[in-house]
Parts: sequence; structure tokens; C-alpha cells
Amino acid sequence: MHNEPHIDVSSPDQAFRAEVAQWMATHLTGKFACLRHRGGAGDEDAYPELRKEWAQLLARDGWNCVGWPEQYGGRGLSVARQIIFHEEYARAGGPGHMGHLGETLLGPTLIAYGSEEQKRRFLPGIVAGTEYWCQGYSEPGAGSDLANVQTRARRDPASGEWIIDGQKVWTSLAHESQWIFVVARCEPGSRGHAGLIFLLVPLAQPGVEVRPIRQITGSCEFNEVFFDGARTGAQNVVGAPGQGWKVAMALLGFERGLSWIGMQTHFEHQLALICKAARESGSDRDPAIRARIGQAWMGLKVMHYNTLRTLSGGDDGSLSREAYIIKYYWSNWHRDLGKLAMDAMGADGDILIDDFSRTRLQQVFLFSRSDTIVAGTNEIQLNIIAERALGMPREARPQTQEKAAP
Amino acid sequence: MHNEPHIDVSSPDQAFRAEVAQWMATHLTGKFACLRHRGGAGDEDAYPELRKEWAQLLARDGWNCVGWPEQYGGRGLSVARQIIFHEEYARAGGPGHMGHLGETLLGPTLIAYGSEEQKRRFLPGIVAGTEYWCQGYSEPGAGSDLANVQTRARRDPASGEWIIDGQKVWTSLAHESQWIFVVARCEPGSRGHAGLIFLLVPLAQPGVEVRPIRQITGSCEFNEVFFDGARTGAQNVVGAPGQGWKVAMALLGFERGLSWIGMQTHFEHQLALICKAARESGSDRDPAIRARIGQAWMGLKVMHYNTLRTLSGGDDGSLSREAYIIKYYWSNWHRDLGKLAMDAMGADGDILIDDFSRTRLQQVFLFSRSDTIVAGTNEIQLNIIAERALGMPREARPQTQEKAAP
Amino acid sequence: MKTLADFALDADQQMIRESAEAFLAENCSSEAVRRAMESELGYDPALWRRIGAELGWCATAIPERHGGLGLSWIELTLLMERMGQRLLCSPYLATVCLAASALLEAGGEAGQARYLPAIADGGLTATLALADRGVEWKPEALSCRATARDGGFVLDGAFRHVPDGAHAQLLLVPAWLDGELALFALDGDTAGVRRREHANIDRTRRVAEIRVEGAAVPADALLARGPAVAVGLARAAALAAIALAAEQLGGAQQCLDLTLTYTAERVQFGRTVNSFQAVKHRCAEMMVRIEAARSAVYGAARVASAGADTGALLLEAACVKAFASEAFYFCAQEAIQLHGGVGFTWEYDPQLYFKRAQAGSQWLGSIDGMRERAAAALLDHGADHGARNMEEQHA
Amino acid sequence: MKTLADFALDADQQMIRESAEAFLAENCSSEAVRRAMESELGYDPALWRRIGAELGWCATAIPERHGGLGLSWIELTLLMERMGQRLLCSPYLATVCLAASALLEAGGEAGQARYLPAIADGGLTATLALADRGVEWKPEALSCRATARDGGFVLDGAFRHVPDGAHAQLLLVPAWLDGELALFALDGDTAGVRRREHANIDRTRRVAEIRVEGAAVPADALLARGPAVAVGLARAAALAAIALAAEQLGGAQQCLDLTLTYTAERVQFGRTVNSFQAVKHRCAEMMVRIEAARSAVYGAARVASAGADTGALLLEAACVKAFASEAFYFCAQEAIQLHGGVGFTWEYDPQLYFKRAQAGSQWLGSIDGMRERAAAALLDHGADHGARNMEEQHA
Repeated sequence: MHNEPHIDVSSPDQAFRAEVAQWMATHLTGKFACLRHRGGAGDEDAYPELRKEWAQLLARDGWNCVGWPEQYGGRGLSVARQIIFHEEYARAGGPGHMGHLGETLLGPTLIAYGSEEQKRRFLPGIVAGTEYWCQGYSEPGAGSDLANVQTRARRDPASGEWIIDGQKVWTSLAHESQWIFVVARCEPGSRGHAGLIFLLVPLAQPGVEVRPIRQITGSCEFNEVFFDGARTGAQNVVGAPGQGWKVAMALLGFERGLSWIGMQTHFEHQLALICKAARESGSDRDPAIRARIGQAWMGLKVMHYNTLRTLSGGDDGSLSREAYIIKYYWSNWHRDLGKLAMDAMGADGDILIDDFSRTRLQQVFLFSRSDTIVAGTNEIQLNIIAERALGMPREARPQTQEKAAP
Repeated sequence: MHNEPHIDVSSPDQAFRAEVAQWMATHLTGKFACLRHRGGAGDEDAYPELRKEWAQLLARDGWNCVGWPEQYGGRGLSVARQIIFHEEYARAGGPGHMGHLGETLLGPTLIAYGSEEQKRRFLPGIVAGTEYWCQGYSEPGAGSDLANVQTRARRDPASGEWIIDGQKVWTSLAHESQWIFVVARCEPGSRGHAGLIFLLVPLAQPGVEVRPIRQITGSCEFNEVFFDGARTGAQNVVGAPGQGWKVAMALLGFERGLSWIGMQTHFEHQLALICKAARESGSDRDPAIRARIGQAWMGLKVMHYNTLRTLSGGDDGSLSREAYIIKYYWSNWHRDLGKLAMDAMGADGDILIDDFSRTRLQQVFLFSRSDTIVAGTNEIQLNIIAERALGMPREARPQTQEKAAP
Repeated sequence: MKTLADFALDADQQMIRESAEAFLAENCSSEAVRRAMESELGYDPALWRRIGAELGWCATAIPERHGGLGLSWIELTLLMERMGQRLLCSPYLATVCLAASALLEAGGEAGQARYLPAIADGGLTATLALADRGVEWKPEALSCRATARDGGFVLDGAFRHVPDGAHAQLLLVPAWLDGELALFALDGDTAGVRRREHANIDRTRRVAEIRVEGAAVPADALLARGPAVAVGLARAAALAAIALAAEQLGGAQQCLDLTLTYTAERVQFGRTVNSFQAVKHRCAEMMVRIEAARSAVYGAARVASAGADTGALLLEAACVKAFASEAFYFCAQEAIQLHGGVGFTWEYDPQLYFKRAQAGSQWLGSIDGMRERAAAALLDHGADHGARNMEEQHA
Repeated sequence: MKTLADFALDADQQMIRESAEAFLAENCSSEAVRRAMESELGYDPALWRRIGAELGWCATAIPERHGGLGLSWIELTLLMERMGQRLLCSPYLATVCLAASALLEAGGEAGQARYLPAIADGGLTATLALADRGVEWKPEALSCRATARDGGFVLDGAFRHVPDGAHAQLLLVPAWLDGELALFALDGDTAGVRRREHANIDRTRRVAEIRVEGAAVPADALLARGPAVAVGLARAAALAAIALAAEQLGGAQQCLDLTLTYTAERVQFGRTVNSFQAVKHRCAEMMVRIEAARSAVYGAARVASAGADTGALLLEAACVKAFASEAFYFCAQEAIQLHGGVGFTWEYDPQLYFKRAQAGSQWLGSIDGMRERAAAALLDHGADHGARNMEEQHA
């Protein structure tokens, strides 16, 4: 982030920063140059094969999973160093990571809750950029209500395998992945948080069908995944059967943190594109657009500080207040940014031309609609803030609903 | 309203408009000149005695209660003529009407539901501007929950009189009135809408105490009224005992309509004062202030159209959609206007000087805080719109509340 | 009672509205809209013929002496509201609201007699070019020039955003002629006219770039010249903005209606989604904006139909366009949000409304521009009569 | 690990915050604030003495060589946040945040040595005049002039909004001297200085008009002159804005806390008010804005304490002031709204916060002005380094 605090960074960190920047400058070139700033949210299907190759190049030089312990193939970087890595990676235009679900969610979960066998089997593929993962949480009937999982898993008494039936939705990158982690109900008749199982399931099998969902953008960033007698081995349960909720929640806990740093650098890039578009359209002289650009920049700065505050562990070491707001804050900021981008382009905003700096902004406008919906809608986020951070009463779940007279 | 539709008003209406304007120009002068634009919401305690005298002057020439039937002392004006009257009255700066609760609420209610004796006894004093009324609806424990009335009325078996005990709050002008209309619970143990009574109660008696409530403005526009064995005669029940809810709701139904016309003309005056203040402070060159002034003006225009739409009876004769929004719309518009006024004055907004055009705006800023609270808070208004206009489910009244973990 | 009756609809107006609603419910389903969006022309020509020849919608506000029905902007906006509700893809805005208005306000008697009957019966599509860039009428943003030659004229200029510009049969083009403004009528296939339709986000309304490069036109292509052209086109743009606002209103209402239906069926946490107070209040906010915009549209349509002077008409257009654009965008955004996960899929309709809401918000004046127009009338020296009146009355 | 540790508070900082909180809880109740508001002086001099002499708050960010504690803006903003929470009426903003900063940034070594020790120990109140009108530092909005005479200077000018201007013992006054800016130090009771306190809406902070009419001052009243004065005062105003933002943050948090308490107790429709989702979401929105503002304050305090260059410091002040002003006003407004009928009574406290929120939103830069400051850095030619960097990196 520009204007970052003039903090007295010790020279080893400075040297590390230079090392990352240098590596990026050397490698994000040639055939990889077209990947600069690509593959972020809403652009996830850009150059998938080339991005996998890029991931393998990163892996070769030890730049995947830099925060993982060395014993699992990571670099064991401190949080401060990880921030530096993500900042420099994003500053150089490093593309969105095809393997981010494996690196940021499943890997840490396996390190914390997986068996030794699971760690041996799965962590190396994530680190190497050779095996990709997608997430099987949401279901069509459940939306934001994760405890309402309907997908069933039953044990085949003969083979000991788990057999899965049901449907997951909003799985990004399912068509580019080999594995999916699935939360399913393994105790028939159970409700809510009880009776769930956390399973690792191979996608390449007859019982699994991946169907793309066409989005507002016209492209298909998300999929539905149908399980019809899909199977996975007994060794692919993480934690104990029936205890899946605990594992699933722990995984979500890994969602916050360092990935925001990279995300914000992408946002910064988008804001720079807006400034460019405003100059081209002349709206950089329009006071209302100027005010919104100024506000967006300030919002981004605050988001950055908020992240540093969270990464610092908060004021008192407990789950911090600022961590509660971040999803709501960034998603609404980004949605507003998309609108600002369009308004800054004026009538040209509607017109598609072959200029990635323009189409990127149009993509942001459309795709950011999902930001305030996926991973907890605005409404759910505000409930969480009110109930968990402010201690206000939980929403009632009435047994029967009173119907208003029309 | 400026820029009003170029409607082909028939010449008798034009002549009537001129007559009102001429009367105002002739009479709102001399000792009454200081009343121009005074006595509106938030300024209700301005010159009370002089405004009563003014009301009696209006009465002398037949300009009170112009919409009432002639048999009750009114002029029997059509709605169109009433609009003209209110427009011209307000355009001339006609002061807020001390008797507006009698004229717009209690009078019409008595005409619809009162006994012949009640009409004979009470309507003439309202028309003449000699007897003033205040409203006893809200209670300290009830707020927006009118069905939760706790004030009790019991019948004295000896005299047949009703004896009232309890407390009302947010009664404006109680200290300037002779009578209060009160909703009380007359059937012990009844709940909600049932068992209520609508009583007319004289204020000048030992069992009634009026205590002013000091507001954010520092002045006391509202009062609390305490009833401790207060009495009123059996002839002062409107409708039947136990049926008070019906009368109380009918009275609130009279609240909407023509009074908005005059209110909007006051708002227009306030907006003009803001333009003047902006020119004086130089903020008329500030694009953000300009945008807000433009927006405020457009909002006022829309409010005016919305009122005309409502007065036209809506699209299809039923309670119209636009009528549902008007309280929410005007109160929030007005609250925003108060903020705009302060921002347009800049740092001077905080400074009190002896200039009514400035202090009026400061008053609007502070007093408009009550607009979104009294007569149904924003939250209640949105519930009403959602439930009654859109047919969405009613809010649950859970028997027990679940307490969130802190 | 005219003052009041004016805001109620008479029986004919109610019939127009209801029959339009019924016709579009049958003929303009989501599937039909999506087919039209994907077609090359961008609309269904068979449906357009029925609208013109059978239903007479194009004739609504065209005077009877030019083959129209002689009705007013009140009836026209009722129709536009219904078209907006169903996202009708058609050249109605370009042909009827823009081009026919331009002919009536700035086209001169001869031009009116020549083109309006064909527009009225649906036999001629037309459009109006307004500026080099953007879709607002600002003479200072016009660089197209006309030169007299060989008894006719030669035109040179470019217009980046012309609604339905690629297929309209008649192009109305303003140009500078000897230092004054003039309005020309061109056949779409005139030599020297290059039209290129843009790929765009809102596929329910097509936009084209038109380049006029040495296009030779006969003498009678010049419909009018002089100061009246600037005023007339300003009026035409204002009238079109009022009509577009009505269309936006219809779209906003449909976003709310879709949301009410969806949230009444969708169950989360053991309750229908519409029982959550947050959802109820959001829907109530949508209704507040919709009804405010509706009042604005009703009022503006009445001002337009009463033949208001230009200053008043422009302020009216500013007000209604700002309110309707804002209401439509808000309602489309909330429709997506309250549909949850399916809200941003291609399959569900909110995205179609959302894209049209954004595109339309720029047309014929942005919200910011409209606010500034009102502010200028209130605050600036030499401010327009209406707004200044306010202060004089209250000074 | 400094990057991160910087955002956590160390043990000393936590102690400062907690002891300030405890002290003010005991000594700055609502009743105490109301008494101070109604007093002529506008604050409680006994409490002020304790703050200065006993607690050392005035000494916080003053260097040790001038009798201060040599701490940073991090500690100072922690204190201001607590003062804001309790609406402390005191000359702290004027004396410590504005005047001491002006001395440190623009006052020269002699001026610092002369005045800072007395400020540090609470023995001297002071203020800084910034402009003819408003409370922002804009050299172009300054008309005060100094003329050399009799070995000293004579000053003429007027300042309409000077915080605590009527009672401050030391007045720091910028003036034009021979075409360049200069900073003067005046005793409050200098002949020719006329001070008149305004009646104002926010009685928790007093403002005075100061007229300097032929006021003769000795030679050593001139603390500094030349280009460094403009820069120094800009820095002082930015530092004061960061401190004021911290105060606003404390006020915003208290508005939320009062609301949480009230709505947990108040029952309507058979439920505590805090169980309504609309109320919950409003409180959550308050928290979102508060925590965003808190992050902004923490970040800005760290930038300030690291001695950032002027461009960066001004952008930091813009960001934090805009966020804190907006958060405070929003939270105060919502506190009134969610308190319902009692929310707008004199008796309950939300109105006090509300009035301070509005007054403070204008001080040291309005929200609109701060947004424009950021926009100019991003968009305009010759834009400041920080913002322009962004684009260079991503071009």
C-alpha cells in the first residue's frame, strides 16, 4: 500500500522484500507476462493451464505455501514476512493462485486436524501445484445456512468406503480441480451442527458430475457439483465422523488473514484503473466522481490498516472486533468500487471494447455483486456482528409464521 | 410549490386563490407581522398568545376549519379549494396553527363519531379559536406500541364520571390547551386493542399535572401529562367504552392529507433559507453542497406530487401505495435537510447569532431529530409498509427470548 | 377539480395501462426477452410490428393530423412503464420518444408531415444523434458540421452513442451550419454514413457508433435551422428522459415484485426469508423509492402534457430522471442481493434489470448532472424562473 | 516484527488507556459534563489542573527536553479517544493538540523552550488561530498582517473561530509579514486583542472570535517566519485533526454503548428492542463504522509518530478525519433514533454527542474537503507522491 506507515523495518526484512520483488521481476515475464493482474475474483477462469504452470514455477523456487511449516514443505515464514511476500507478489501483478483453496484452507486444516497419512498424501500436491482442490460447503436449499446440510454420506459396510449423495453449489474452480472437500450428513435424522462429516472426495469418478453455473458476467466462475453414489475411502475422513462441523468451522477460520493483503493490492490496481478511465472520459473533473474516488482510496487505506490490526492480534489477544467487520467492509467497498468504475466511464461503461483495463472494470462491476452474497451475505454478516461481537439476542426461529393480512 | 404543473385551473379557483392571498396580505401585518413563518414544528412555543389572537382573527373571517361542513361552522370547501387555501396561507408565511390538533384531528373525529351533544359542545370552540386541544396517546412505557396503553379509566358508580390514572407523554401544546383527548384502558385485565376508551378530559383540574419535557433544542415543545384521579363526565366518552381503539385509529386516519400541503410550504421556506445561508457562507460554490441542495429540491417536488397523488385518491380508490410512504419520506427528507442546513453554514453552523433565518435552520437541524421518531419511528413505518402495503409476514412476538452468548 | 383529478387516471388511461400489461405479460416473457437479446437485430420484428400496426403504441402522443392518436405524455409514460416492467427490447425509445419528439419539437411542419405518419403506424424506425460522446443534448458537445454543396449539404461528424443507431431507418442528426445549429434527416443507408453496433453489457438496448463522413444529402434533408433547434432538441431530450424514467420505474417495480415472490418462497434458518425484518425493511425501502419515483413520473408526465415552458420542462426531466435512475439501480441491486446465490446467475432475471439500470442511469443525464441542473436553477445568478421564485416568495 | 507489533498496544500504552478510562469514569460523569457546559469558563478548572499536574496528559507528546514525557501521537490519541468517550470539556485540543503542535512544528527552538514546559505541566492554556473564518489551515484564507514598529510588531486581523479562544492564556497567531508568513505568540490580555466567546450549539467546546486591532507585541513575539511556517502549521493542523478524530472515535463508541444498554432494557411489542433485526443491524453498522474509524486512527497515529513527510501526513489526516467525523455523526444520529422518544430529550446524553459530532465534523477539514484532498492527490497533475505511486506501480 502506498503511504504505508514509515515503519522502521529491520534490514533482513528489507532484503527479503527485495528478494521477492526480484524473483517476480525475473519470472513474471515471457509467456507468463500475460498473467499480470489476472485470475483474481471474477476472473478466475483466466488462463487456467498457464496459471497451473506458474504455480509449479513458484513451487520450484519455494514460493508456494510460504507460511506453512517447513516440515510440510513450506517456508515457515513469520507473519511479517508473509505480509511482505503477499505485498510484493501482488504489487508485481502476480496472478490469482489456482491453488488458493488448497493452500489457504484445506492445507492448514489438514495440518491441524488431519491424520499423518492424510498429510503425507495431500500436502505435497498442494505445495507442488500439481493437485487442486475445491470447496463443497454450500447447498442449493441452504444458502447462508451452513448447518442445514442435506448432502448424505453413508458407510458401505462391505468396503468401508463412504458413499455420498447430494448436491453442492457455488464451488469455484471445480472443473479445474482433482479433489473436493465436502461437508455431509453422516447420521440420518441428525439436525444442525450434529451428525456431520468432513470428507475428501476425488472428483474424477462416475458418481460426481460438475455442471458450470453461468453468472451475471456471462462466464462460469462457479459450478454445481452433483454426488450420486460417489465414493471415497475411509482414510479420507478428516476428524471423526459426526464431528465434521468442528473441522468445517476451523477451516473457515483460516479464511481470514493474509489473503486480504493480496486482495487489497488487487483492489488498489483496480482503483488505479478507475483513475485512468476517469482521465480518459474526463470524469476526473467531475466533483462527484472525484469525491467517490477520494473516498474509495481512503476506504482502501482503512481496510489495509484494519488488516494490519487484525494480523497484530488485536488489542488484547482475543478474537478482535476489527476481524468481525472485515468481510462486510471489503465486500461492500468492492461492490461500490464496481459502481464507481462504471460511473467514471459514463456512457462508455456499457460498451465492450478490447481493452483489458476497461473490461476488467466492467468485470469488477458485475462480479462484485457476488461479494456481498457468497461466504455469508451482508445480512448474515450483520447478524454475526450484532450477535457475536455485540452480544445482542439471536434471531428467533419461530415454529410457525404468522401470515400478514394482504 | 414553484414549478407546479401548468394545470388549467378554472377561473373560480383562481379568484379564490387571489382572495386568500389578499386576505393574508392584508391581515398578516402590524402586530401579527412577527408571526410570519413562525410556530411550525420545532417552533411551536413561539408567541402562543399572539397566535391564539391570530386564530380568532382567522375565525372572524371564516378561515378556520375551512374543510369542515358548514353545519359545523366550517366553509365546506372542496379538497381542491382546501389545497389552494393551505398553499396560499403557507406561501404568505402564515404561522403554525395553535389549534391544529382540534381542527385536523379531534374535530373530524367528533364529526364522524361524536354524539350530537359533543358536537354542539366542542366544535364551536375549535372553530372560534377559543378552545385548544392536545393529544393523549403515547405513554412512557409504550413508545411506538399504541396498543400497550396502561393509563386506566374506571367509572365512579356514584357520579357516573370516569376517573383516570396514568401518564401520557409527548403531548405537544398541553400547557396551552384546555382539553386533552385520552386513550385509556377501561376494562381491567384487557390487552392490546380491546377494552380501551376514548375520553375527552379537561386539563384544568387537580387530578391533572402537566410537566414540560426539555428537548434537544433546550426548549420544551412536548410535555408529560400525569393523571391522578382526574375526572371527566360520562358525556365525554367518544364512541362506546371498550371501543376506544376504533375511534383512536380513525382519528389517526385524519392525520394525513391536507396538512402536508402547508408543511411542504414550510419546508420550501426552509430550503430557501438554506440557499441564502449557502450564498452567505460561500458554500453555494461547493459541488457537494450544490448536489445536496439540488437533491433536496427535487425531493420536495416529489413529496408535493406524492401528496397530490394521495389527495387524488390514488390509482384505484383503495388506500393508496403512495400514502404509505409519506410519513417515512417526509421525515427523513426533513432530517436530511437539517443536516444540509448545518453543513451549508460550515463552521458558522455551530454559532448562535441573533438572526432568525439562521436560528430557524439550527432549530430545524435539532428538532427534525424527532421527525423520524414521533408518530411512528422509522422502524415502525418500514414495518407498516412491509406488512400492510407489501403483505410480508408480521414481526413475531416471541414468548421468550433467546439470549446470545456474549 | 382539475388540479386533483389530474393525478388520478381516467378510465381510458387505466384501460391503456391494463391492456399493455396483459399484452406484454403474454408476449414479452423472460424467454422472449432473452431471445431478442441474442438476436442480431436486438428485438423481435414481429412483436414490434404488432406494437406499431395493431396496438398503436407508436401513435400515442403524435398529433392526429400526423396520423397519431393525439394523446399525451401521460399515456405514453404509462406504456413505457409497462415496457420497462417486462424489459421489452424494441426501438420505441429511439423512434418514438427521441426521434418523434425531435420532429415535433424541432423538425418543422414539413419534416413532421413527411415522417410522423410512418412512425405513428410503426412502419418507420428512427433515432436521434445527440452528441459526439454520451447521450445528452449539449450543443457545446456537438462537432458535426454541414456544408452547403450542389444544392444540398454534405455532413461530417461522429456520434459514439446512438440508441438503435445501427438499424434505425431514419437518422436525425444535428449539425453546425454556418455557425448555427441545424437538424437534418438522413436515410440510414445514405452513402458516407457508417454505422457500427457496439457490443455492450445491456443487451436489451442496442447502441451504435455512427460516423458521417462526407455524406451528401438533398436540400430537403435540412428540417430546421436557427436557435429554435437547440431549444427544440433540449425539449425532445427532456421528454425522452421523462419517458425513460417511466421505463425505469417499471423496471424498479418488477425488481421488487420478483424479490417479494422469491423471498416468500425461499426458506432459510427455518423461516421464509421474507419474515426477516432486515429483508422486510429492504423491500419497504424499495417501495419507498419506487413510489417516490412514480409520483415524480406522474407529475412530470402531467407537466409535459400541459406543454410547460422549456425551463420548467428541463427541471422536471432532471427531477424524474434522477429519481427513477436511482430507484431502478437500488431496486435491481437489492433484487440481486435478496435473491442470494441465484441473484447473480445468468438464469435468473435480476441481472438483466441490473444491467439496464446501470446503462440507463447514464442516458439523457446522469444523476449527478441532474442534481447540478436543479442546483444551478436554485443558486446561480440568472437562475431559472421556477426555482428563483421560491426564494423571492420567502425572502 | 515491528510492522505488526506497531498495531498492537504495548503494556505501557494499555496502561495509559485503562487508567485514563478509569479516571474519566470517575471524574467526568454526565452530570460533571453538564455542569462544565453551564459554567462560564466552559470546563472544570480543578479537573484540568489534575489532568495537567497530576496525570501528565498535557506532557504526553512533548519532548523530554521541553519538560514533556516524550511519548508519541499513539499515546496522545489513546487519551483523546477516552476524553471523547466521556465528552470531557477541556482546553486540551486547543492547548495540546493545536498550540503545542504548532510550537513544535513551526514555533522555533526559542518559542518551544519558552512555552512548552508550561504547557506540559498544565500551567499554561493556549490556542492557535488558523483562518479568518472556519477552522482549517489555508494560508490563502488568512488576512492578518504584521508590521514592524518600534523594534516590535503591530498586528491587525480577525479570526472568527478560535477554539477556547476567549480564555486561553497564550494565543498563537499567524500573520503576513513583508509578504511572508510569520507566527506570533501573544498574551491573551495584550492590549488591542478583543476576544468574544460565541454562544454555540455544542457547549462542550467553546469557540471565540478574536480581533487583533493594532496590537503591539515585542520583537520576541515573532517565533518564526518564512516558508517553514506554512508547512509547520499544515503539519500541526494535520496532527490536531488526527487527535480530534481519535476524540470523535471515542464519542462514536460511547453512542453505540449507550444504545446497546438502552435497547437491551427497553421492551416494545413484548420484546426487548435489541431483539429486532433492524435494531441489531443498525448497531452492527455502527460498529462497522467505528472499527473502520478505529483502524484509521491507529494507522494515522502510527504514521504521525513515525514523523511522516508532510504530504503523507496530510493525506493521513484527511482519511482519518473523514472516517471519524462520519462515524461519529452516524452513531450519534442512530443513538438518538434508537433511543426513541427519549433520544431527543435534554435529559439523555445522545443529544450532547450529536451536537459535538456536528460541530467537530467541520473542524480542521470537512468530510467533503478531505475527500477532495485525497482525490487531488490521486487525479491531479503533480499529484502527491504517495497517491501517484499507486498508479505508477499499476500503469
